[in-house]
Amino acid sequence: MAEVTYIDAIREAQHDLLEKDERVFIYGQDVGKFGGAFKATQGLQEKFPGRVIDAPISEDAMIAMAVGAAVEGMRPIIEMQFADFSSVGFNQLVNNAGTHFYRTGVPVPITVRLPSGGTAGSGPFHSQMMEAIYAHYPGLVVVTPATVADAYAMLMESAALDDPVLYCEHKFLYRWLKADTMKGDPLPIGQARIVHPGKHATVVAYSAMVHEALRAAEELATEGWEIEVVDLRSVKPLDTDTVMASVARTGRLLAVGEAFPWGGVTAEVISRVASEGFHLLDAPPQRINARDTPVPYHPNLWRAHRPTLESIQAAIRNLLSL
Amino acid sequence: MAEVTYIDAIREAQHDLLEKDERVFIYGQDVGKFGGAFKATQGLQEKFPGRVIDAPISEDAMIAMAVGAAVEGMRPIIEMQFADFSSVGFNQLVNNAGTHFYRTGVPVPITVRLPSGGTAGSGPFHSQMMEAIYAHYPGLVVVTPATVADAYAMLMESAALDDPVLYCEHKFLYRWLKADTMKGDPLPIGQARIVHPGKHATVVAYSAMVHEALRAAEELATEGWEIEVVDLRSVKPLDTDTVMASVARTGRLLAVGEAFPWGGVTAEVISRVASEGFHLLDAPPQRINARDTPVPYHPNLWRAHRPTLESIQAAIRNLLSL
Amino acid sequence: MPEVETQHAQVGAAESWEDRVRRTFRAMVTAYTLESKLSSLYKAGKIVGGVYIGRGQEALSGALGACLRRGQDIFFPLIRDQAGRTAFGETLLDATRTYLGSVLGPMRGRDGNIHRGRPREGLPAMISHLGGGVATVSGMLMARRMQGSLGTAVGATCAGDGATSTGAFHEGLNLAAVEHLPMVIVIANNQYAYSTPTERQFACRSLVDRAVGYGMAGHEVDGTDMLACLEVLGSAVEAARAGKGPQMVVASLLRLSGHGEHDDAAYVPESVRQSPLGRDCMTVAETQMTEGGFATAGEIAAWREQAAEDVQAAVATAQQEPGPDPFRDDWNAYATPGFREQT
Amino acid sequence: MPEVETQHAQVGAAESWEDRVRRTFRAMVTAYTLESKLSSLYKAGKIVGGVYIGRGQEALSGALGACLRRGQDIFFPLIRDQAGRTAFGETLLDATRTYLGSVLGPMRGRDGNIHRGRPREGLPAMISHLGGGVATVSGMLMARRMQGSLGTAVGATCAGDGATSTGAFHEGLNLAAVEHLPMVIVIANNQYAYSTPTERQFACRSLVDRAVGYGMAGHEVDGTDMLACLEVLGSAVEAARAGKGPQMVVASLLRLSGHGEHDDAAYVPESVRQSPLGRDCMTVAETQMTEGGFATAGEIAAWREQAAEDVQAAVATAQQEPGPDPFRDDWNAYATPGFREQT
Ligand SMILES: Cc1ncc(C[n+]2csc(CCOP(=O)(O)OP(=O)(O)O)c2C)c(N)n1
Ligand SMILES: Cc1ncc(C[n+]2csc(CCOP(=O)(O)OP(=O)(O)O)c2C)c(N)n1
Ligand SMILES: [Mg+2]
Ligand SMILES: [Mg+2]
Repeated sequence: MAEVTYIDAIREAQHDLLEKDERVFIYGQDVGKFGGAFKATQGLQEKFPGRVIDAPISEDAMIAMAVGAAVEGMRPIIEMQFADFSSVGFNQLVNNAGTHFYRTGVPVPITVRLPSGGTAGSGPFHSQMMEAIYAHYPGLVVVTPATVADAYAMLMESAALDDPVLYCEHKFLYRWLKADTMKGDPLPIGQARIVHPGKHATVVAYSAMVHEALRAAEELATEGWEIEVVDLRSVKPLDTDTVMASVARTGRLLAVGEAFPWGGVTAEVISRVASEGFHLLDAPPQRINARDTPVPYHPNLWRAHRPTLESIQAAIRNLLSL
Repeated sequence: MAEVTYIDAIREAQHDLLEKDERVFIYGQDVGKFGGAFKATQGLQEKFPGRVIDAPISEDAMIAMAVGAAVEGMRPIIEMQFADFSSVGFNQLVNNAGTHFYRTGVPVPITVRLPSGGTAGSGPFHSQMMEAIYAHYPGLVVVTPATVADAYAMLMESAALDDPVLYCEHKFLYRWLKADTMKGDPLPIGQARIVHPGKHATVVAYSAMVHEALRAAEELATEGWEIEVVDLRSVKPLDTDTVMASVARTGRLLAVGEAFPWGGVTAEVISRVASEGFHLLDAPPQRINARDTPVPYHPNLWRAHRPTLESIQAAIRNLLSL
Repeated sequence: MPEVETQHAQVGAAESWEDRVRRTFRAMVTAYTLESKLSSLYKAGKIVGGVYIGRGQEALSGALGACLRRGQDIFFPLIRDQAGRTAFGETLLDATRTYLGSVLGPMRGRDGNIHRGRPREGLPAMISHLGGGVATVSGMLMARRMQGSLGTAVGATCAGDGATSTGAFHEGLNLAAVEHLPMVIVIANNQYAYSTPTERQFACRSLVDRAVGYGMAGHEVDGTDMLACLEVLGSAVEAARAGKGPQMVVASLLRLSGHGEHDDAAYVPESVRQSPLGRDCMTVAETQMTEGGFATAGEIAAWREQAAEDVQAAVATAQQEPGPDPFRDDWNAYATPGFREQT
Repeated sequence: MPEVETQHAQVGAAESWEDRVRRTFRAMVTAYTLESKLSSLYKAGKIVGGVYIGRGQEALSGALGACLRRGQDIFFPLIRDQAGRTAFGETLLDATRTYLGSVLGPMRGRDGNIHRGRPREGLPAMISHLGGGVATVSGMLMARRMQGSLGTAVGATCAGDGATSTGAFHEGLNLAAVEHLPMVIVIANNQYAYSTPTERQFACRSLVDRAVGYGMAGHEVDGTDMLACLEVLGSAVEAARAGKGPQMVVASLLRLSGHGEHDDAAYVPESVRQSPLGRDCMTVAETQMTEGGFATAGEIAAWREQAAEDVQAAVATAQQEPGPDPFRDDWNAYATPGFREQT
């Protein structure tokens, strides 16, 4: 069986959406003939003429345009060239797309693809994780697929939802992550998945960190530790129930995120578990994030900036000792 | 003795800064002859010609301009007409100002004033609390003065810091909050203050919510409950030590914020206490935030959207019962 | 109350010049009457938040609304476009209900004042952040073009002199031009953005000089002159309809009120008020109506009376209606079932 | 290694036309040499992230840098401005250290490639988000004006055709115009933004048509012609120096490389490559040097050799230097002591 990568799944989902739903179109810089900076739209303009459209370098207008198109019944998929550049579309995302349904009763089903996260050498402006920023605002859905199958299924579902979705795809996974098929057994957006069962501690992760957490769990398994790894899949809505049920089994929680440490997904996860599942905890819930500096360029620094197999493992060991 | 309001203190601090430090200038829409939408710069242009400058409606350029001016040794104070409009200056704030010192070693001492928070009838785009958004990013200082004296002292200190500061001033407090003097006994930015001592529970609040928390504490005092209220004062850096010391005394924690519920200050506070002070807690830490919708226009909805005396009181009672 | 008489153009129905002039003027009168009432209500503490009126801009805005066809065209109004809204066919009730916070209004008390619309009926609801309207309308038009339903529809949107400084406005104009969309972008240069005079806002001779830089046609008009506005906007709308791409229209006039009703606009010097920019378009239009034989003084008086009655009725209705009830509001920002935060 | 020979203009020192032409050409040669080397290093896997070069834009960029005076003027370069950096006086070591991640470079391994500068020496370090440079330089100039130290300093910044679509660029141009700042804004219309051709980026005849809309002077130049660039940029810089406000210069040329060295630019049609836009400014300049009597073929060959030596030395030095050590880095984004998060 042929291997498919995470980016293949993203491309394929867009292909299938264009094929199945005539309301879908794609808008973004260089998405047309060129097929996008990461080739996520390769070949699509040729196959679906007029529906894969090159945008000027105008992120604010791109989002506003998508909101307008959605009002008129379309389901735009907007590609940001890098998640980092959505900062200039931030206002339209949080204040126009995010408020539209609540204010007017008219939903705006737009999907904004955010190529997120670091790869060595990408530096401060091509490496950011922006999920926490968007999840803070009402009205936005924020998903963070970690597997090839989720990359496919969650993009399909994102475009089908009536709400604006920030689809945070991790650049590190694009070509590194491979699977036999992109058709997994899908869960709906809003449900987390236990990707590694265990009973000694729960590690909650999302996006690329799921794989680091899994590796840590596997290594610790050789020492007899059974670590349960939960892949959040979407950070808003956040599936508190699955996390809580896991902590109920393990009594210990580590939340792992690749974003900056102040606030964000790990704070939200710990805060929920501490508030609503305090009695389930046998030890202080822990978290590990990237460092509180811009994402550094040099691979030496970059590797030490984000959580790694080693630092996650150390954090789990510490958690088990508490 | 004449009464001074919170907005008086903000105006006075700007006056004193202009007077004492020739590197300070003010830039913002309508800040000149008009004195600003909230009169925070009234009379300053006349007194300090050439140093209080009207800006075009270009928030992105206003922040970039400030970064440039700071590189050249100035200490700009930028007034956003409303915090909400900083969303269009977001990119320059987080990606230029926030990264500048780390990347280049050159500090950019800029102070950005964000008239924040709700008043009845202000609606979704003139009511936002944006502290969590900025605190998430490295390199930015985020302060949230709750008293007249802090409004003065923290603005003075903000302008003196070498880092970019988001000075979140609460519009509800502008004319409502009065004091005999604006010269209090100042604490440095980064230190929280215990504004009401107690032993049964700790309520951590900031900005306008400090006053709601205080009223709740005072009402509960009539029933014999001694509630300790901590005013964070700055949310980044966040004074974990003071919060932890308080929780060590009370064993119970409620974090109160006026921002949207996902993430944010309350999540960060609870997360830190749960991680580092788990053993201090006698009950699950609780939090209360605004609701997860845009800030509604109608006073009926607005009052039910944010935490109030009543909902905070109820949350404290609940906490005491856990 | 009886539904207010429809004042907007019918799709398909040809309209004579005289009819359009009359319709514009009546919309101006209605808007003027409504806004005077809203201002009083605000000053009496009956409206919270703020009231933003279009005094001095009734001719420009009304003429634009009158050139558009409800049910086909798109109108993205800004804060001084009551006359345009009325001419486009927005009901007075939509306005009064939104200002007074009626739960029965289009915004259900969730948003207020000029932040209202009916997006699915070609009338998007603005957010406060200036400049984004152009791109939003562009998206609406592009959607229709993809759907094959664009026909001869036109999208129109307004901006003030101040809004032209926003990055959003620039990006939108450029996008509209690149897509060659049937749009009319009206810039009301009313000399001030809040208190800020134009010389602190831009340095070009006229904002119309920006049109060439986007590759779009530019038009200038005296915004105090109703007939001139109708002519210039009429031909701009027709040019857009005819496939000539986005049209920029820059009108000169003066805001004859404060920025909002809380503001006395003391910063506007007497010399500016007395200049030709300060002419009241309502007076100019009234003269044009009678001298041009579009209406007699008697007809105008009757229209005024009708407007007063309609406004009175719309205010009374909205005032009797309930505001939103926080216990019944679903507090749900999500269209997808089950996505609401349980807070 | 010996410090590279200074190639920039001295403040105050009058420079002959011939000297400036020679200095420009030498900077072009140096930049060309450096960038060829960087490209090889990237392809050999010795540079991570990416390499972005200015092939085809050496004349434009070099001419701009040569018209500025280090120690007085401000130069905010963009991604294709190696020649301008060199002409302005940035050392080769700053470039190689940043690309190779040396901890001794100006960015200390924290940022890379073209994201480098020495802000306090008039050379700000770009962020990736396009368009913000104009406003940043405006702030620098306004600061000096307030400090009374502006003198005859000029600020220059560059943008590509694509960057002109950003809201940030618009806001910056407008701000600079309102403040009447001594600025030169150079737009390198190299026909593509990454893969996007200009017809998907703007709809005006020429981007210079935007100047009038900001109330600034506009200039056009053939960006493949070094002498023309020097003339047009020279007079733009002088006009800005003389207090005539911001000057926009639009150059036409073609990017003679991929967007980055990972990109083969297969989307550029042969017809465009063969058009006058596709002329190689290096070849044109060499002819101009010899035919205009600015240099002999021998001198040029010597300069090339010198450039090769200098580049080799700068690369070798940077390669021998340590990268940043995560255990020694202070991981501190705050200048204020004690504000670092303890994570
Ligand atoms: C991005 C942004 N910044 C600031 C504001 C605050 N604001 C509201 S209206 C206004 C002035 C608008 O002036 P103009 O565009 O000329 O319109 P006018 O009020 O004159 O009709 C300002 C600054 C805003 N709404 N949006
Ligand atoms: C706001 C923003 N959006 C997207 C990008 C990604 N990006 C980097 S360079 C580039 C193309 C720039 O084209 P142009 O301005 O013409 O410069 P050129 O590369 O042709 O020199 C794009 C889209 C960016 N840097 N900033
Ligand atoms: Mg105006
Ligand atoms: Mg280009």
